[in-house]
Amino acid sequence: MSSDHHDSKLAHHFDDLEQQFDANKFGMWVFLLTEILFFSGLFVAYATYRSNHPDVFQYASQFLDTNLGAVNTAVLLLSSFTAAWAVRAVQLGQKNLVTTLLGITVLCACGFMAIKYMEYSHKYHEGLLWGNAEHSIFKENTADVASSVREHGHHWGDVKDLDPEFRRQTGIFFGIYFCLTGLHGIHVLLGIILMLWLMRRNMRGDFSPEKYDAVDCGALYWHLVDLIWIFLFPLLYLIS
Amino acid sequence: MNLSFLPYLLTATQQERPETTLDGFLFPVQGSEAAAQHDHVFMILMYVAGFFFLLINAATVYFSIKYRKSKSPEPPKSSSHNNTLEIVWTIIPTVLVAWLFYIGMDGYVQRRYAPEGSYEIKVTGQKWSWNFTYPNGIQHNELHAPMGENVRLIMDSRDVIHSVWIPEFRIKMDVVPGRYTETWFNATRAGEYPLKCAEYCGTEHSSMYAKVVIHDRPEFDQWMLENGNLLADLSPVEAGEKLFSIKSCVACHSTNGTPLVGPSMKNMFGSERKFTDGTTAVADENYIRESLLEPNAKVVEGFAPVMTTFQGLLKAEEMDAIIEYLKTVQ
Amino acid sequence: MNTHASSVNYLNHETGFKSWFMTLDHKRLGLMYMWSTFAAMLLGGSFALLLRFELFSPGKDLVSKDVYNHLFTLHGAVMIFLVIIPSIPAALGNFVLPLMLGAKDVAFPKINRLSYHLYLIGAVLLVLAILTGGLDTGWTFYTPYSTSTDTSVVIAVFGAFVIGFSSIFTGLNFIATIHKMRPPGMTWFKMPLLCWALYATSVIQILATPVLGIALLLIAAERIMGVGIFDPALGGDPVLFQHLFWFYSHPAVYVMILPAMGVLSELFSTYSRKHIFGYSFIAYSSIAIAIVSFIVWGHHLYVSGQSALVSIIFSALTYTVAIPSAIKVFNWVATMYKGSISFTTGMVSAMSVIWLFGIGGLTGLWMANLSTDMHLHDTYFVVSHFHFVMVGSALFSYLGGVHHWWPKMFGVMYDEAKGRFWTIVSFLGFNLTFLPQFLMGTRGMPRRYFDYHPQYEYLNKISTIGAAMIGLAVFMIFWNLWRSLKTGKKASPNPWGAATLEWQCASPPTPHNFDEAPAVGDPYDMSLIQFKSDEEGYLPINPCEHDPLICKVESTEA
Amino acid sequence: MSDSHDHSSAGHVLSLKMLAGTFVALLLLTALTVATGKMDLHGFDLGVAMIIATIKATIVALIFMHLKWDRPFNGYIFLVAILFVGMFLAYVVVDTNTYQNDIKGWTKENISNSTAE
Repeated sequence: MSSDHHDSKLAHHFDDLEQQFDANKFGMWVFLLTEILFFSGLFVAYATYRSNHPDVFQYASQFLDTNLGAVNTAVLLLSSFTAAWAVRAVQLGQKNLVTTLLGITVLCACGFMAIKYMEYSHKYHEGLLWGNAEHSIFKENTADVASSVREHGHHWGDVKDLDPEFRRQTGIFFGIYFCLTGLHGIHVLLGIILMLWLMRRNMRGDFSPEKYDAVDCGALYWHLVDLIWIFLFPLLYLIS
Repeated sequence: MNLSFLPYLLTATQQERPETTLDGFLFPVQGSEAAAQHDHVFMILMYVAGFFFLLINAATVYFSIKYRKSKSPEPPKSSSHNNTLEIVWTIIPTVLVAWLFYIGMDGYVQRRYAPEGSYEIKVTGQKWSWNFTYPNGIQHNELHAPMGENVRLIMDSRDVIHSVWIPEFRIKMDVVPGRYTETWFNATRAGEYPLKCAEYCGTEHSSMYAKVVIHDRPEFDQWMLENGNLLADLSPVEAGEKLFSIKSCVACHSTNGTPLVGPSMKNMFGSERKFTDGTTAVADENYIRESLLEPNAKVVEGFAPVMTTFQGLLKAEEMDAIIEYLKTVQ
Repeated sequence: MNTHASSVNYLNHETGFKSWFMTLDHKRLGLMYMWSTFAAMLLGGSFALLLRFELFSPGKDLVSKDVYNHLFTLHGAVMIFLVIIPSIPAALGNFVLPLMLGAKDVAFPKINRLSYHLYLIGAVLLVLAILTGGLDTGWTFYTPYSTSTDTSVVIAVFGAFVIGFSSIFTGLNFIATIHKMRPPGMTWFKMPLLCWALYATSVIQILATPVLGIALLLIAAERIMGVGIFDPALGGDPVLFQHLFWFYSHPAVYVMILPAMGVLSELFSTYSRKHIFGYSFIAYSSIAIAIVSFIVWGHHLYVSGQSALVSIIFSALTYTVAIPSAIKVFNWVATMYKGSISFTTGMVSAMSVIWLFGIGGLTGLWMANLSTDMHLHDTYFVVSHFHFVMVGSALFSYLGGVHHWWPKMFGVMYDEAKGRFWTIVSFLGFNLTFLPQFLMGTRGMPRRYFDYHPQYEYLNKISTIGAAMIGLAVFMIFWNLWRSLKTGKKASPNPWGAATLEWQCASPPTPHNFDEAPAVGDPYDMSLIQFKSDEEGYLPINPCEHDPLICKVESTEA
Repeated sequence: MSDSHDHSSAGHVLSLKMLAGTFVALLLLTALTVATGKMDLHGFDLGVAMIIATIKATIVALIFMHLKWDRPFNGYIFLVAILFVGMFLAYVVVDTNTYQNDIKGWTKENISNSTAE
């Protein structure tokens, strides 16, 4: 990169800051598009199984905790709010406020993951897993279900008399549930890293009201993670 | 070509593999009604594509000679666009492809689903053999069908995706585990044809074939009668030998000591078998039964766990007959 | 802008491994991509030769059945993921695109470097998969075979996943570059057609590749955890995987062919010394192909259990792709009309592609047709069809493009006679290899067969001899290029007389490409560029001398 | 240099009131979707849930993600993504629904029976 350039905020191949800001933001939107398409494969899988087995999805959804899902939605919305506020703050040059707001976003994200962890571990102990998992209570053949879950799992009684095909499809529901929320969870983890990086750069004084593309783009990513959850929540937790 | 040293040929000789017979330059003989339809569409495409191919390449060659640099050093002024021309060569292909799509679809609609009242044969694919179940419950590894009748194949797979292709009939359909797929034909010629697996399915993909035999109706009924009652008509050893062949065991297990995909059956009964997990056992009736039902529970040392179960494909008496036969392979 | 400016250029201004490996310069990254694709091409090509020698006669000649299955899988995976997809977009595109736009670099140089590093990581993972058990699923990874075989599928899948992201980032970069980095005065319709083609390609890369990513991740999830979405034993649906896979992989075919079409537009115009015919139709047809490519994937599933209704819809849509493709070909041929054609290696490659794409494209009519596909699906007919498109058209255009821009990349001229000769040999060898395969297909030989009946033997023998010819010719083409680096004559800034902007900078370019902003005009108006001498190449002429009328008009306006 | 002469969103600052209002609206919509999710809406459950989710998503995209004040092209990119996902979804769902009988027929004969024995 050219060190002799007069303005260190401007990369050598751009003409001015506006072109640079525009290009960065444009690139971010294109990246968000690829993220949406990335999730689309799982949404397609969800849609095909749900449209072919609506009864299974309705049945399986009752094993998910709607309250925890709703709390997580609220937590994620709060983090989105603080992320959007952080953009406003950086535009106004309120450096310390930016750090605080990004910090709250990270805390919310960690809270989201903590609740997610509670949900996952509960499912694991109850054997609410895809059909091939060792602990699953949705194995096609009831005789294959591990004795520990048969004896201690709370939901075993509800599912043990289901039709074998229904059991298999319930297992598929949980496969899709774990893939969708798992992939989303990975994005939340990446978001936490991103926000921490932005905090560090902010404290170092990298951002100013003239140049804050990184915060803006980081917030865009975070909003997309929120957007996907906005759809995941009713699709998985709210099937009545 | 002398290839007798190759193990694959041992399978081939044991099962006399029929091969496509050509009719002219392009195609196998037309063995079904669908074949004539396919060839008709194929040739229309050939004329259309051939015309455009020659047109484009003739123009390219002609221009490259006429306007080569030594002949045409300074390009004469010429137009770089012509909307009329562009519209013409947009519309002509559009009309043509619409027509080509239509004739293709027309044939497809007829060939995709069997007419009502077809003779139904159930096809099961598994690594790497075919099994055909006839309406009266007879199972065989050859596809026998009456000529001039609609025959519907209802197919599924026991492991991975396979594909039924009978080149003479110009039909192909994937055989997918966990569901039924179907195809059908109406054979117009008696004779023997190959059925090939067209979807890649592993090591023996290229030897996964079956013999298709088309008879006239009386001959077909006769064949049914002869093969319908193996266990009743033959001694257990003879019936076992026949079953060993028609259940495609021979595709993977020789009876002369040569190891194929699986170990040879020669001197197998009563011998001590060493398994991949280090254990050993003496091959008795129960061992053979287990190997048929749960083939990968004990895998003989030096072989891969690739055999698929015969659960549901063999009746208890049939298994007994095969065991009786294997006792004699010494 | 003169020849002695080339004393300091992007090749020699910094030296050492790190100056290349960690470079942010699009030209250096383009070159590294090019060398990588050449290396991968030799690897994938040797797999192909092994396959062809194995098929020289029926039965076992060289390798066992299992090794054969590994070889065709790896041939496909290496050639597609490591050679063709990055060939024109990443290698030529990186080098040429910013130059064509008169820009100093792509929009995001760091992402560009990341993209190359991801490509390398993916390549390493693929090699690792070969070393740790190989891969025998076919490059298509069809379930449930890919989830049940005991080869190194997980590592290979991660390799392809990482390479997919490399491809996404390249596409993202090019789209942003074309949108935001065009110089003042260059409107969309004053862009060279290669830029249009790369734009359309990038659109496909960013929209389709993520879906491959998720499909591959789900395969890994099936294998590691047994999730079962595609596993019929658990109630899953293997055809769903095919939908996900082909939603990417059919558009990916156009990632291979679209940029090749862009290169061809440049070649035909430059070497005919004539304005490209029907500029806007070629430009729009690129975009049309990109969009339509997304709604035709189902033609890979005609016989896989897809419903008849959906098959019919897909067949109709597939046929529409023929229209923009035909428009392009007609316009290229029309460009030659009344031109002044020189038979450089680039032009010979381009003319070969008219023949090869003619065959590859037109045989697509059989594959799109519901009636004929039922017989031809998964046979050697298909094998031959897609080799004509992906190798005959895409790779021949790539090599033509490499010859075309070689003087710009390295500032040297390659040996024209040798380049032309070996290109013709590879063209003949290609036809010898793949024409017989159409016959094998119609006569009844399925693809991915280790063994075949002796009746197909003579066709297979011709095919193998042709393959050996291609192997030799490609090797000699590389050798000729390599040799020119040491012995080639010095190249002028504009040896071919092209009017696109990259020929206005030095050969090889300086690190920042242009010392002064290049003059933007019609990229195909060659009337004001005339041949001066071998040393100086083509130079712009004073428009007043050329046509006094223009000057009169201008002076009165002033 | 750039696509049009519209202004980029650089420098557009959202008022805190608007951000907070958006946040509250999103929370209310979440409460609404939970409430309707617990009701029986006779087959319209999915539709209602999706409409509420789409409203929420639109609010996030327009306000939090600045699309309302941004260059329109960035919004088009977003719409293109939705369009392609929709197309992908439509084709696959139509196809799998159409061939579902082949799967259900097989399952009926092979799964429900064999384990019922």
